[in-house]
Formats: sequence, structure tokens, C-alpha cells
Amino acid sequence: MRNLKTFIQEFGWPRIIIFLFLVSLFVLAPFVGVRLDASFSDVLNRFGQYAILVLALVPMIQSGCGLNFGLALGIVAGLLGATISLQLELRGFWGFFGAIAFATPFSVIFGYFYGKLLNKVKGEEMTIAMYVGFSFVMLMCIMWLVLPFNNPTMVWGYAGKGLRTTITVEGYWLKILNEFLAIKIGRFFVFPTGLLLFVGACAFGMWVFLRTRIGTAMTAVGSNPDFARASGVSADKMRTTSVVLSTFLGAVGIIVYQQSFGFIQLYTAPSPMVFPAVAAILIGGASVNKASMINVLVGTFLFQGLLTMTPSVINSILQTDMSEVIRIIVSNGMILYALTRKVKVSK
Amino acid sequence: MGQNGPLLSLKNVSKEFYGNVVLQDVNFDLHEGEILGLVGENGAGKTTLMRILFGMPVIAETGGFKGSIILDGQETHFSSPFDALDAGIGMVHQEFSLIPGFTTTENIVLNRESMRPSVLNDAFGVRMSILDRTAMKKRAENAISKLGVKLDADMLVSEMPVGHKQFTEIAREISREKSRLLVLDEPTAVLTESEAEVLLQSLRKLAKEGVAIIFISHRLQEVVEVADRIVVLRDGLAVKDVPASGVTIKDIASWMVGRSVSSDASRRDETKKYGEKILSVEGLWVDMPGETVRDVSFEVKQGEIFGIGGLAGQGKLGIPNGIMGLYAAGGSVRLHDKVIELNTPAAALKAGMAFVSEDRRGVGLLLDESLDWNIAFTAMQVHKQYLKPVLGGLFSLRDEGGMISLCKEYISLLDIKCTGPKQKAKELSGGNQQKICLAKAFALKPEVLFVSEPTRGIDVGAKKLVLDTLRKYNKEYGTTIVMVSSELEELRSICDRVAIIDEGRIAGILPPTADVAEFGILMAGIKDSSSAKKRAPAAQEAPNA
Amino acid sequence: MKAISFRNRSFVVRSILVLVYIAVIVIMLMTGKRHTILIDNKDSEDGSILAIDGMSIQIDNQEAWEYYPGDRDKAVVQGQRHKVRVEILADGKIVETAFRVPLNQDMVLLEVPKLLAGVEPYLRPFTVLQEQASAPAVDTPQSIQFGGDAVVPPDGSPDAPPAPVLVQ
Amino acid sequence: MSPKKKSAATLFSEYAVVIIFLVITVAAISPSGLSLKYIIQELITRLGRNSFLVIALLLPIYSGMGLNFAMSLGAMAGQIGLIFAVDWSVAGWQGLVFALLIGLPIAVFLGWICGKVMNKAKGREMVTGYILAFFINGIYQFFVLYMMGSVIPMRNASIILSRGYGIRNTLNLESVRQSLDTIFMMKLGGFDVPVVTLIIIALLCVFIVWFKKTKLGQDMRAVGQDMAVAEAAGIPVEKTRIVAIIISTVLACAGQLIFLQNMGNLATYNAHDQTSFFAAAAILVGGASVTHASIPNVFIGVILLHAMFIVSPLAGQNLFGSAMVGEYFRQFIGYGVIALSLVLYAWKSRKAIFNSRSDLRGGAAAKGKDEGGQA
Repeated sequence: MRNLKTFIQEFGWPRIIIFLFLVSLFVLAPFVGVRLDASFSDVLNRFGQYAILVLALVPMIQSGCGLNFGLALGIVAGLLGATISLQLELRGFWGFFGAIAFATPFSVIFGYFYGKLLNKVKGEEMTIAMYVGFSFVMLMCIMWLVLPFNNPTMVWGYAGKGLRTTITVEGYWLKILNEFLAIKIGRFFVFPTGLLLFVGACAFGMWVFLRTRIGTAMTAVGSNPDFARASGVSADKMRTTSVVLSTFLGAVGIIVYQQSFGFIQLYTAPSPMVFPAVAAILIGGASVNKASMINVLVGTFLFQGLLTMTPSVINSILQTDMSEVIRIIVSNGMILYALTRKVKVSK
Repeated sequence: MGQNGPLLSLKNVSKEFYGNVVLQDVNFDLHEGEILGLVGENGAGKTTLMRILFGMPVIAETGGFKGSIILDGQETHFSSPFDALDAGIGMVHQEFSLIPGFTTTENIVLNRESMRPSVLNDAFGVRMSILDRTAMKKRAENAISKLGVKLDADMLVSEMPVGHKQFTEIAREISREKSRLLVLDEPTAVLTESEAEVLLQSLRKLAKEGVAIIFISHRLQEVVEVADRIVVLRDGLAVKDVPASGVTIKDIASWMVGRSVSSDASRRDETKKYGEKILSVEGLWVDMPGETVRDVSFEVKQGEIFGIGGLAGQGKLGIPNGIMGLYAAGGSVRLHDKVIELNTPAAALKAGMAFVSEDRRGVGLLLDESLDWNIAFTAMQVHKQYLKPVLGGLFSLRDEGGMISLCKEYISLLDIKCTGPKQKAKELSGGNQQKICLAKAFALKPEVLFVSEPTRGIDVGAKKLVLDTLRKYNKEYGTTIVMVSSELEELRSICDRVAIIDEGRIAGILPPTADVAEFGILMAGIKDSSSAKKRAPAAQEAPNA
Repeated sequence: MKAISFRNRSFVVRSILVLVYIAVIVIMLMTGKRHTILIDNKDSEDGSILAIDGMSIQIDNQEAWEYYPGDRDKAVVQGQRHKVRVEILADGKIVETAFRVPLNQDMVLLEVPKLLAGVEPYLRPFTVLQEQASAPAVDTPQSIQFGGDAVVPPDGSPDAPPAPVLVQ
Repeated sequence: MSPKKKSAATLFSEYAVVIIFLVITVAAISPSGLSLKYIIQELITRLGRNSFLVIALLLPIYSGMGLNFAMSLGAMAGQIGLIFAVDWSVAGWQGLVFALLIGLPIAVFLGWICGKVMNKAKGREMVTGYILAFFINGIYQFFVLYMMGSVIPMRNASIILSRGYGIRNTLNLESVRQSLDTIFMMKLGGFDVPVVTLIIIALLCVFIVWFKKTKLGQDMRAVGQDMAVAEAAGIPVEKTRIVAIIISTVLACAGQLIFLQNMGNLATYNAHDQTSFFAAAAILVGGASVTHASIPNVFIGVILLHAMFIVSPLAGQNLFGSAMVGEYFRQFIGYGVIALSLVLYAWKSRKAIFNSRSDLRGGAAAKGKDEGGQA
């Protein structure tokens, strides 16, 4: 009984409630005429879409910068990469990896200055990160209108200038990862092997990075900055590296999301992408200064599972579309739960 | 108030924290209008005594105290500082507890402001009443006049010189209705001589008006000047309780530190030879909060154990922290005549210096990580050890195996009681945690090892083991050790030379066998009574043995 | 009288405040409640009372309107007590009466011919059956926080949707 | 900063935000092609519409809780009151008072919850407030979109969604539209000035000034400056902070009603999203910081921010050929000003700590080079 109590203590009540809620949804699904295999394949697909965006939060949490509410910077870098790749009309794998290649310089530059800024303002980092992110997204909105893109599928019909709000990736690198070695079982179930392989590779890459010298130093800066300083590690350099890494992964994450979702969403789209990612990693069990791969994978699966199941199951039970309300309450509730936990610095 | 019985008397008060006794049946009385000077080394139990008197929650949390406190003849039990305040006991701490943005008046009457009921009182409670600023100012001014100092009642505390802040805080304590007993904990620590002089004047004025005062200070000549009676605490015992007249500073100093020199100091072998000069420090200043180092110069020879002692807050802890670059520092530090760049911990570590911090849990350890991590981390970061290159050296991964074997090696070497290399650091006892910090430093194979308060807060058994390990490393591997400690006995038992720091400077360097009173005098920052102005000159390095 | 101790004096004051609070809500409801008065100038069902040929009716101090047989118009009023002033164009006879509209009755029918003929129930509650107002299809409210992937946008509509008007 | 004379640099950094805004707004006036008269008239109406909401931010800043991004809780309470007022078709200014009195207890309750949550997240109140606003928004949406009409009987079917329950996305507030402004709309020098609204705002300012003189006001300032010292002096810190948040939420409730009656329609599910953002941007543009704010900051802020918001879309239209650029530009400036002033504040407070220690540095030897070491 004791370790059950510590397990609950450790895992936290809200996470258990969400987990049981999701399991009950899966159990209820067949009774309410919701195809289990279709929804499961949908959950897997959305898991693949979001996993890398959630993974992008890990470096900054580990290095003690807290939850990266400024992930929008990374997402914008990814959008830049994707639009350039479309402008050059790169197709297939060239298109996808070209987008990542173009996004890399932007994400490193954005991440570097963003990191320097965060080092200057220790304390209230999260609020500042959020508003730097939002204002940068708005600045980019102007850029989308002004930058010289002219691929017809991207620009407005009549004006011939300025990008559309949503650009289809059809014909370029739509579902390039999903289809790669995809396994189809029956009419509904598609196992997006390529996508999950890519996600697995990124997660493994992060796991390995955390084992390297710099990765270890970064974790030390997160759990006890004074200890790291006393061992000759420059806390500011580590934090900046973690921010650059987080921004880069944000860029990769959005590109992976777009190839599976099918649309590049510009203008104010990046801002609302940040909260689901933060909620997911917290549901996975991460705290404000410690996050592991399990937190990312479990959290993303739980959160996305919730988002796919609630509309179909709840709607057919209550005949109303409660999913938007449930999503807001669950994810914000989770973030609130994490923010109000005393940061248990074991003294 | 004229009755002649003592205002306050402590009857065999004693207290122990987790087994080690901090106070042993302390008895003393205090009459109205009497100033009692309370002196004693760090860790002698002064602060704990004041915490008991003031009813701080930490006392109740750690098992309460034995004996009784009698105020005005009846026994009292204060469950919180607010009870003590109501009973008329005021306390002034060393670090100010003032609101920077408030004026002197507002601080003095903080949370006891005089108010006029407002129309909303009935509806929304008493806190809606309007402040009566004129009455507040009047109360503040008469408290200030009671102190006999000139303070501008409307000046913001943030723009006040340090001395005024101290007076504001004292004025706040004595402005309480029936304030009868005032406790001052190291009030002159931050004051200049002139300000201290004015403070002592006002304390005498207060005493004449019937307020009893307990004056805690390590500046012995101030205690002698102002106190009517002096109580000396040593290792929790009230060893002396004498009227102040006719007592000299030298007596107090020797009572303070006068323990019989413990036996194991004598076995120090005299034949120890030292190599040439390895470390030299010139004009070092370090800005470490509470431990400011103003101007320190010393040299340490190869293979020597150099001790640094002195009272808390004088700057001894600042020296190692400054040299290792953890706090902003300046001046010159040379190892083998090679200049070490300050303010970058990496430079000091790479040059071959290691540091076991006094803040074990805060700086010394990664409490949430396993032991092998803790020990190998610094070596990994500084000397790139315990890493195995991957993909032809493109990047390197942690060599888990190497780290575990290193950890096992030190577990046996330092006999660390734990379940294995993978146990979390926070689960170990204080003594074992200290050994992990030592192991972390030894893993760097340093030429010069700085050790700060190695035996603070650990049980006696572990203390002996830690000291023996240091001796063994010094003898077998010839590591030069610079040990900073507030335990004078420890320094004298292990070090070859002991420097005493006072007011951020070296007051003097003595051989361990020097007479205890000499140490006491240096620690108390005694200026030889004739020329009170100049600080004790930095005594030349006394020839050893 | 023993000085009421502070505690129960504030209790008394607080309970008065609560009563005043509720009283104000009721007063606001009474004075602010909006009703619609349908003014009719039709023959009564059994034909006993005929519509008046040409009259001007003024409710409270709103504008007066002329009514001819078969007319029906409405006046929106606030509060319970109202007065109506009828002036018959033919012979200039003026009839003025006051009437009360029940609080929870949103709409009442005032049959002026019955009023003039002095037949009592000239004021009848009138419940309009609310035909389902063709409310726009419910698009799930797009909170700026989760706009992201909740709704799949139509494929690149040519004209740019207006940017979310953040500032009115 | 002990030296009384402030060097140009510190002066600039203190009012950086105000100066930048002034420059941008003045520069944008001419390209926008708007007449000065139109701009001033627009400013007067917006002053009446928004200042009440911005003043609601003052108390939490005094109590050291930073910008109260959770004030949209108060806005939601006000909106619920307004929905009931429209449902019972209580019109005119009585409708507003009715809505306020219905919304008040809800605002007090939500304010209490917000205070409790913020006390658990000391040091990061602002981001917690922001997330709490979204969380309560979820509950508000559940309450208004699902409970009203089904569980809670609604009389007026015209505001209910076609499916029978839940309030429609936009409500026409025709019954209470401009009811406060038009009680006494005075024509002053060619501009119509909503006198009653401005009087109410003036009364609120008097209340704030009076409130700072009360014991509770003094406790709040003490808690804002140094929580530990306030606690040691016996001030109930937690309770004081909760009261500050409750008052702020209640004022936000009333402010939202004034805002909505001026607008004339209610975006049921989105109106409150932006309230805290605009109020925070306004007070920061007025030169306030996270720990220091005064009434002049409020009015300077409202005028400057809204002047920029009026001219920039048209300026964007004329300069870049698309109103969208102007639109995005003003949102960029809105978010940018909050980010910039937070960064400046955090950077200045670190520098202040650094300077206050600098006299300890240098020691007896020559003035050591100022190292960036652990301050």
C-alpha cells in the first residue's frame, strides 16, 4: 500500500484522473458506435504530429529556464523554412528535409538572441518568454505580407503578393513521413511508421544528448545552478544552448506537424500551438525543472488521446460538442497544477 | 516597577538539536535598567538562547527546551515571537527588517499604526480605518528622542545611511507600549566607529529610563564600555557571569576560547618539511554577501595545511569562494607563480585547485542525482574524464561504467555508508554527504585543496573521520590544504599555521601551539587599547614552531 | 443603553447592507424592466365594439401616432406604470388613463376601442410564440488559445479572412 | 538609486516605453490621414471606455503581485451579469446596475479563488494569472454555452442558440447601449463628452487615493515591498494579497460593463480574452512598471496606446498598401510593449542589486574591474 501512496504522491492526482478518464473513453468508444481502430490510428497520427513540439520543451526545462512559453519563436523559424522550401518548389523528401535545412539557421539565430535575453531577466522568465513570443509572431505577420514569395499556390489570388493564411502542402511533401513504410490494417487503421520512426529518432537523439558532457552539464544547471557554477560550468552558456536547442526542435516539430496535418498555418497560428505542448509535457509528469523522455511520450499520447477521443465519444453520448471546453479545462488545469506546485528543491 | 526582584531570570535552560547539546543549564538574572553583555564564540549557543527567549517556532519544532524563563516573577511560555513582543521583549537582528520604500515613521509604527475609524469600518472591518499620520509621526519622534539621536522622521529608509537604519529598527522596538527588554544581536557589526559610539550612548540613555538590554557583540571593548554585567557562553555553558567593572578584554577573550588544548593536537609531528611556495595571494577583495573580504594577502607552501579562522561574518568564507571564482573578486592569485584568472571557476579548477564548499546542500551536492554523478561531475566537466568518445570522437557520452568504478573506489576509501553508487545524494547522512563532497574534490587530483567548514553540522564520529582523511591525503599525496573553519580547536589540531580574519583582513597568523588568549584577541579584533583608531596591523607571519 | 460591542454593531450594519443590496436589485428590475405594448385598433371579436376611425395615441411621453381601423403598432416602454392619452381626430375628445403592466409579462396587447368603450379587460397579456430565430450555425468559439488544429480551415480561400479584430 | 540626479541613460530607460510610443504615434498621425478632431473625439470615447479597466490593475501592482492578467475573471463575472440583464430585458442604466449587482458576488468569488491560487505560486503570479484566466474561461464557456438554457432557465429565447441551450456568440446590447454615456452627453467644444462615465472614473480615482490612506492600503504597500518583513511585523500577508486581487477583480467586473455598454454588443466568448492584455499594455505604456504604478500612468497610457491603435491601421494602409499590416503592427506594438517593459524592469532590478553591492567592491586595493560574478 505504501508504494501505491508514494506512486500517487509522485504521479499526482490530476494525472491519474486524466489517465482514468482517457481509459474510460477508450472503453466507452465501441458502445457509442465510435470505430476503435479509426480513432486509435487518429491518436497515433496526432501523437506523431505533436511529439517533437513537446520534445522541444525538454532542454529548457532541464536547464532550469522553466516552461518555454516562447516556443512560438521556434515555430516561426519552422514556418520560414517551410515557406522557403515551397517557394523553391522542392518536392518529396527533398522538400521536407529542405524545409528543415532552411529553418535551421533561423531557429539558431532566433534561439541565440532569445536565450541571451532570458539570461538577462532571471525571474518572471515565463511571462517575458510568452510576450516576446507573441510580439515576434505579430512581427512575422507583417513579414508574411511583405516578403517576396511568388509561388502561386502560396500567394493571394488577386494581389499576387503576401502569403495566404493556410497553404496546402499537397503535391510537395504532404504526409511524406506518414506514408513511408506505412502499414494499413483494414480500411481504417494506418500505422504511420515513417512519422513514428522520425519521432523515435528525435527522442533517442535527445536522450543521447542528455548523456553527453554538455547535456549532463545542462541538467546540473537545471537542478542546482550553484553546483554547476562551482564545477566550472557557465550557467548562462548552458541556458543559451538549451534555448537554441529548444527553438531548433520547435522548428523541426512544426514542419513534421505540417507534413502530417497537410497545411502550413501562418499569421497568428503559432501562438495557440504553445499551450497544448506545455500541457502535454506536464500531463506526462514533467515538473518545472525536470523532464524526461517518458514524460514527453506519455504526456503527448495522453493529451492527444484525450483531444481525439473527447469529440467523438462525448459528442455521441451527450450530443454536444464539449471537446473544446474539455480541452481548455484539462490543459490549463494541468499547467496551473504544475505552476502552483512548490518547486520541491530538496534541501 | 520599583520592586527589586529581577525583571527576567533564566533557570537552568538547556536545549539540544538532534542529539548534540547546544545549551547546558544556563542561569542568569537581569534587572530593570541593567545592560547585560552576552559574548561567546560562534556556535556557543548565543543565537539559540535568544531564539528561546523570543519564542521562535524553530525551538518548538525541534523539541522545545528544558528549564524556565521567569518574567516579572511568573514563568512564561512564548509560542510565537508575537507573544514575546506583547510581553514587552523587543529584538533587533543583524540584518535589517525594514520596508525600503517606507519612511522612518511608517517603519517605526509598522502594523501598529494609529488609526481613525472610517465610514467603511462597520461594513468591511477595522482595516478600512484611515491612518492618523500626525499621531504616527508624534509617536515615532518621541521614540527617536528616547534614543537620543537625530533622525529625519520622513526620510525613506532606502535613502538612509546604514547607521540610521539601525536606529530606526531600535526605535521601532522601543516604541512598543510596554517595551521593557531589548535584545540587540551584533548591532554594531555594520556601523562605523562614530555610529557605534552614538549607539552605545543611546543604549545607556535607554537603560537609565528603566529598559533592560541584552547586548550581543563580538567587539569586546564595546561590551566592556557599555555593559553592567557580562555573561560568557562557551559550548553551551554560561562559564562566567561577572559584573563588568574591573574586567579586561584579555580576560573575556580567554574565557571565551579558554578550552584546555585537546590532547591530539600534541601528536603533530614537528619534522614535517615543506616544499617551496605554491600559492600566493596579494590584495584579494571578495564581494560575498555577509562575508566580505576587504584586503587579504598570504602565501602557502607546498604540502602545508594552512588554517583560516575567525568569527562568522568577518570574511573568512569569502577567501576560498573568491579565489575559486564563485563570487566577484579582485586582486592577484598566483599558483606556481602562474596568475589565475579570477571570476571564472573553470580557470581555478583547470589550474589544479579544488574546493569543498561550506554550503554542502546548496553548492556542494546534486541532491536529486545519484552518488556516481556527484563525484564524477566536476572531473568530467573540467578534465573531460569519464567520457567515452562516440562515432569517432564526434561527441562523447558519459562513461557510466567508469563513473561507477570511481564511486566504488571512494566509497571504500572514505568508508561512505550508502546502498551503492546509484543511491540519491539526498538520502545520505550529513557526514556521508560531506565525504561525497570530499570525494568529488579528490577526484580532480588537485594540487591545492580548499576546504570550507568541513565539520559543520555533522556528528562527532564523522568529524574525526573527515579530519583524518584530510591528514592522510596531505601526508600520502602531499596535497596542500587550505582549511577554513570557525572551530578554533579543529584548526589548531590539524593545521601547520592558523590565520585569523577580522573585518575582511588578516588580523594575524599564529602557530597552532600559540596561547589560546592570543587567538581570542585576534578574533575579537582588539585594537591595542592605546591607539584605538588603527585596525590591528597585519602581524608578520609568526615563525612556525 | 449598553454600548453595542463593535462586533454585533458591524453585524447589524452588514445585514442592513445586504438588505439594501437586494432592494436595489429589485428597484432596478422594476424601473428598468422593458415591456412592449401592442396597440390595437380593431373590431372586437363579437363585433360589439367597432374600431375608431382616426385617432392619435400617445404612450407616456413618447411620440403620438395616428391609428386608423385595422392598425396595430407597438411601443417599447420601461418600468411598470404607464399612461395612455387618446385623442379622437373626429371630435377632438381626449381620454387619458393609467395602467400597470405585470412585471414578468414581456408583451401586452392594448385594445383601444375597448378602452374607449369602457369594457374592462382592455389590456391582455400577449405571448408571441418565438419562431426559431435562424441563429447562425454554431461555429465552436475560437479561443485564441487553441485555434491551432481544432478546425480544419477550408482549402486556401482566395480572399484573406479579416485578421481577428482584437481592438474594438 | 541614491544619486538624486538621474543620468540621461536611466531617465531614458525609465520612460523608454513612453518615449517610443510617443514617437511612433506622432509619426503615424500624418500618414493615417485622420483629422485631429476625429482622433481627439475617438480618444475621449476610448478614455471613458477603457480607463476604469486599467485602474483595476493598480492595487495588485501595489501589493507586489505584478500585472493582474487574471482580471478577465472579473470581466467574465460582469458579462454573466449582463447576460441575465438582457435575458430579463432590464434596459437603460438600470440594466447596467442590475448586471453589476448580479456580477459582483461572482467577481468576489472568482477573485478569492484567484488570490488563493496566486498565493500558492509566489514569484510567478503573472504567468499563473494568465493561465488561470484561460482555465476559468473554460469553465465560463461550459457555464454559458451548456448550462444556460438547459439547467438554468432563460426567459428570452432570442439570445439562446438554435439548438435550445447556450448563449449565442454575439449579443446585441441594444437595451443598455450607451445607457451610461448618454445620461448626460455634453457637447464641449465640438466634442461630445460622456460626463457621467468620466465622473464615475473620477470617483474611482478618488477611492484609490483614499484607499491608499487606509490601514489596508498601507499593509498592501508593505506586502508589496517586502513580504518577509511584513510577515514578521504581523501583517496577514496572504489575506492582504487576496483582498487586493478581489478588489481588482470586482473593479474589472464594473469596468467591463462600462466597456461593453459603450461598445453596444457583447462577443460572449471572446470579449474577455483581450481585457487584461489591453489594460496591461495601457498601464505599461503609461510608464508604470511591475512594482510601481500611479494614476497618471493610467491616463497617459490609455491616451497613448489608443492613439496609436487608432492611427496605425490607416497609416499601414497608406504606407504599405494593406490595412492588415497596420492591424498586425498595432498588435505587435501591443505585445511588444509588455515584453519590452517587463525586460527593462527585470534588467533594471538586477542592475540595481549589482550597483548597491558595488560600493562593497574594490576593497582597499585599487578599484577592482567590475566583474560579472555572482552579484
